[in-house]
Amino acid sequence: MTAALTFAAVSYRFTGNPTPALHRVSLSIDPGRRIAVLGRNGAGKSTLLLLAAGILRPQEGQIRLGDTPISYSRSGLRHLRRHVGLVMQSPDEQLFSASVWQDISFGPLNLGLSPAEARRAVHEAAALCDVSDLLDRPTHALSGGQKARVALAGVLAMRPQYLLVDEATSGLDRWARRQIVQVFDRLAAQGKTVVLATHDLALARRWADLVIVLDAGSVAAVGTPARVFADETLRHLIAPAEDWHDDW
Amino acid sequence: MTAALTFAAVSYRFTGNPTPALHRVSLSIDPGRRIAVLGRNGAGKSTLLLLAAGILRPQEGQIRLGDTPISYSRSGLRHLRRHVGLVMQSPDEQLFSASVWQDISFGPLNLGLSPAEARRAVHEAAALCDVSDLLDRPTHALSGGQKARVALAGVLAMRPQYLLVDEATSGLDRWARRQIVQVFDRLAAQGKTVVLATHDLALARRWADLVIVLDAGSVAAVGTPARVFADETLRHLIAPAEDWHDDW
Amino acid sequence: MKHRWLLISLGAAILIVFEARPAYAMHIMEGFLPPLWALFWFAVVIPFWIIGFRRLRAIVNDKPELRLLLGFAAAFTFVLSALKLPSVTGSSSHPTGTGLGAILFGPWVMSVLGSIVLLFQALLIAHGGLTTLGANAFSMAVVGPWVAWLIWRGLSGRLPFWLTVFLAAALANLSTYVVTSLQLALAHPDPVGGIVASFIKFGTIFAITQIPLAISEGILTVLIMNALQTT
Amino acid sequence: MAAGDARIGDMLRVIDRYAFSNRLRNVDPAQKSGIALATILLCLLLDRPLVGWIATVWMVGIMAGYARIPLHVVIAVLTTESVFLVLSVVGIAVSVGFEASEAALRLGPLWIGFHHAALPLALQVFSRALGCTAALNFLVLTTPLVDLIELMHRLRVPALLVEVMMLSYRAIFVLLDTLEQMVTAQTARLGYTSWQSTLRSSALIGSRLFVIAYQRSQALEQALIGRGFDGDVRVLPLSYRTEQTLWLIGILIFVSLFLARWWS
Repeated sequence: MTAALTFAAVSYRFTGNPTPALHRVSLSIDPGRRIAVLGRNGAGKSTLLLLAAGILRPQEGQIRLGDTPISYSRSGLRHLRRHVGLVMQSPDEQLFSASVWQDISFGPLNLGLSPAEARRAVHEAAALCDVSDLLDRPTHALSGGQKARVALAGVLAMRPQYLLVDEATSGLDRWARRQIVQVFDRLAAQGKTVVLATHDLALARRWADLVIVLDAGSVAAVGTPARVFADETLRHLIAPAEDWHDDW
Repeated sequence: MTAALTFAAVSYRFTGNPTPALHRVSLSIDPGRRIAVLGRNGAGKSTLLLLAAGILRPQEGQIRLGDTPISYSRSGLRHLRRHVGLVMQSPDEQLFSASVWQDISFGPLNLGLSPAEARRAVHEAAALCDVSDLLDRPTHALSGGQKARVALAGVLAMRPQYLLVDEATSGLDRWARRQIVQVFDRLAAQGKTVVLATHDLALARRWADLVIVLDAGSVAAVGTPARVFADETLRHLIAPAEDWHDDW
Repeated sequence: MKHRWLLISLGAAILIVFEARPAYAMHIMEGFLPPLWALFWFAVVIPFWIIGFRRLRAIVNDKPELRLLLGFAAAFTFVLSALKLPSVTGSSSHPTGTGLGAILFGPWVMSVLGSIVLLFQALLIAHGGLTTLGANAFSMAVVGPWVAWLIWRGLSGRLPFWLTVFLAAALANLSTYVVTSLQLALAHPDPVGGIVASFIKFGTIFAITQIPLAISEGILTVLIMNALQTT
Repeated sequence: MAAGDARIGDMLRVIDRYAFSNRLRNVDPAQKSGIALATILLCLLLDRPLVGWIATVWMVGIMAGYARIPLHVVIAVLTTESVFLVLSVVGIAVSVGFEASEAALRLGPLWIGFHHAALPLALQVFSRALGCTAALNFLVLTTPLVDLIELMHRLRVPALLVEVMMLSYRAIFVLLDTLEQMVTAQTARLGYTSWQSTLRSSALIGSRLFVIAYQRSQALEQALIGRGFDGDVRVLPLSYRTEQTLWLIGILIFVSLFLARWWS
């Protein structure tokens, strides 16, 4: 069973910035949800994900996995990373190995899996992300959509319960976007929690079952897409008024 | 007066690729239009723009500006660049100077303008792209949307009649996207031609007055957005069927 | 006896701080060299800069667009020093990149690019200095790269690829630190033992952490070159 | 700003931010480098502890009081450097020899200890270097590198060098962003958890970054060709103002340094 990932009054300010990126954020990410995090650039979406993944450490407040606060010791982080996986924005900056196989196996090997187990984890993740036929290709020869799916597989090979994804679909064409969404659907069907920080409002509206709206480092709303998109005040935090007729 | 930019049976194949990126493409880009180029990744959108901007040279066929074929001599290209400007996908791959002011001044000086004229061109382009207040800011401290507008200003400072833009809005939030679209609107109001290669179907549908659909290196259709988006065969070339209900 | 304890605790303190020292331990700081020595090292390094610059200009005259690549090569060398380099002792530091740079770009180009990087380190993060630029450039942009290049050229084909790369990078790192120690010893001879004692002194202060780091940088460079070969 | 983590990026960005936003940002870089270099040279040539200390006080004063850089930033940068400086100076203070000095410790055949002549020397080098470093900090914290590159252009540094520097200053930030993204991605996948995995993680980034640097330079070339690039990088000069008060302060600094030399 999986435990919830809870933020209790978490604040974070980047060095040299006068204003905090996140300010006293409290929320609970429950297992098995499809969550979209919305808000304009600088609202704190990426910071939220980096904190949840234990990459940044809250300067105030606490983040808990289940009932236990995250421990930032080496073994504590190791424990956290088995549960929470993070995929970042630009796939080009996440694929650091020469071949797809090598890249996906990076995480499992660091987990200390035996070569046989790591091999199984790689194949499983590759199948999940539709990249099984790319395993012996060099990473630089992939298309944008393929790179995005390989980056996803690299994180999924560690079998996290929570998958946090920053801007999964930006810069992709509609088909590549579709394939990524299919991977998220498969994960949701397995009971995993997927958290997407995104500008893709159509995705948030039709795919998510819970929307978190951030505004200037604070949580402005948590609710179903239907409720959030119907609320005029919240719509101001999601898109400029001129775009509203776009009906995402 | 501006002349049309005409492709006559133009083909281009990248070295090492078995299939041509563009195959016998004929079309005419008339002055004063708002054009969106659609099609999945690999359909040939970027190649079309690179050819139109004289960066690639057709292996077959001919590209004409008005009645005269593009000359690929130094002076011929200089002439072309006064008329056709190209903005590429990632601003980080276009901005070469840490000073916004210096970066925008590069194009006008290459055209052979005097320092005083170049100075005027920089201020004019900066005003057009809403970056006048960023001129003495360092490039690396800008947000994604600001970088995109500076990259646009760097090309517009050369005062082209045709502006070709590859994926202008990808990776930007809704507000940054809005600001870019406003720049395009201003250009259109000045009678300039804007050609956008894009995956942003809402933009193509509501902003463009002409849509060009590419498919595997060939022109599948040229028509008004209303006609193209209503045609079921063409819709297959624009987005996967599952996305059609998204009503971009 | 009191003194003895004082010295032992002082020694321990030095070790602890040096284990956690910044990346640029081998940079001589601004103001640390007397004017004559600062001038002397500029005089030593200027011929290398002139020849290196002429080579560079010849390359660029041939292909003008290569200046973009050179800009990125210098930036790559700068950014390389932000990589983590674990030391055998458990702490971590950063690689110098002189060996890798010499293998990738050649020693003449590195004498210019490496000096630009040193100038940038002084002007962007106040590491090193302007009057000490000559001395720092001699150890890090000339001696280190040349040692790496000579080993790389001299032993290629005679030793296994990995061993050649390892020796080139590790010895480039070590030779840089030997030269830095020498530069410090010449500028500040020991009042009792003179230059030799001073050299031993500066040498041992650095050696304790530098040898493990040189080994680490050697291994890192082998891994990078292996990865580059498969790309 | 301890060692270990990739703090180089943080330090670079903090210093760069103040360089672009302090009150002397638009002052001619020639004026600021003139004062910084003259102070460095005077510290070196006059070579007295008091000169170094006075220079330090002046520089901290004009950084915080005149350029309006927060005092804690000025002090933090200088403190990091002085810790490092103390360590280098220990090398001068401690002497090694085959004979015992006043306070010495035996290590095999060698004696390690303090010599009475070494301590004042160490103090002298420390204060001299501190004054010089503070003057360098003044230049670095008040003047962005774009301005210094522009100054080099005015001083007739070969165009090729100026262009390569201009391009690489920009490229440093592009590559550093990429590097930090990669480090984060690797950390999220349990990189850097042991000696081996740290080496492996760094090596993967090192090689990938080299390829990316090459690709980026090619992409940039294509974009610049579209803007008329033919080999030369032409840009408009930046404009600056001259600050009369700064000249006055400069004169006061030099006079006080000379006076300090005669007093001590």
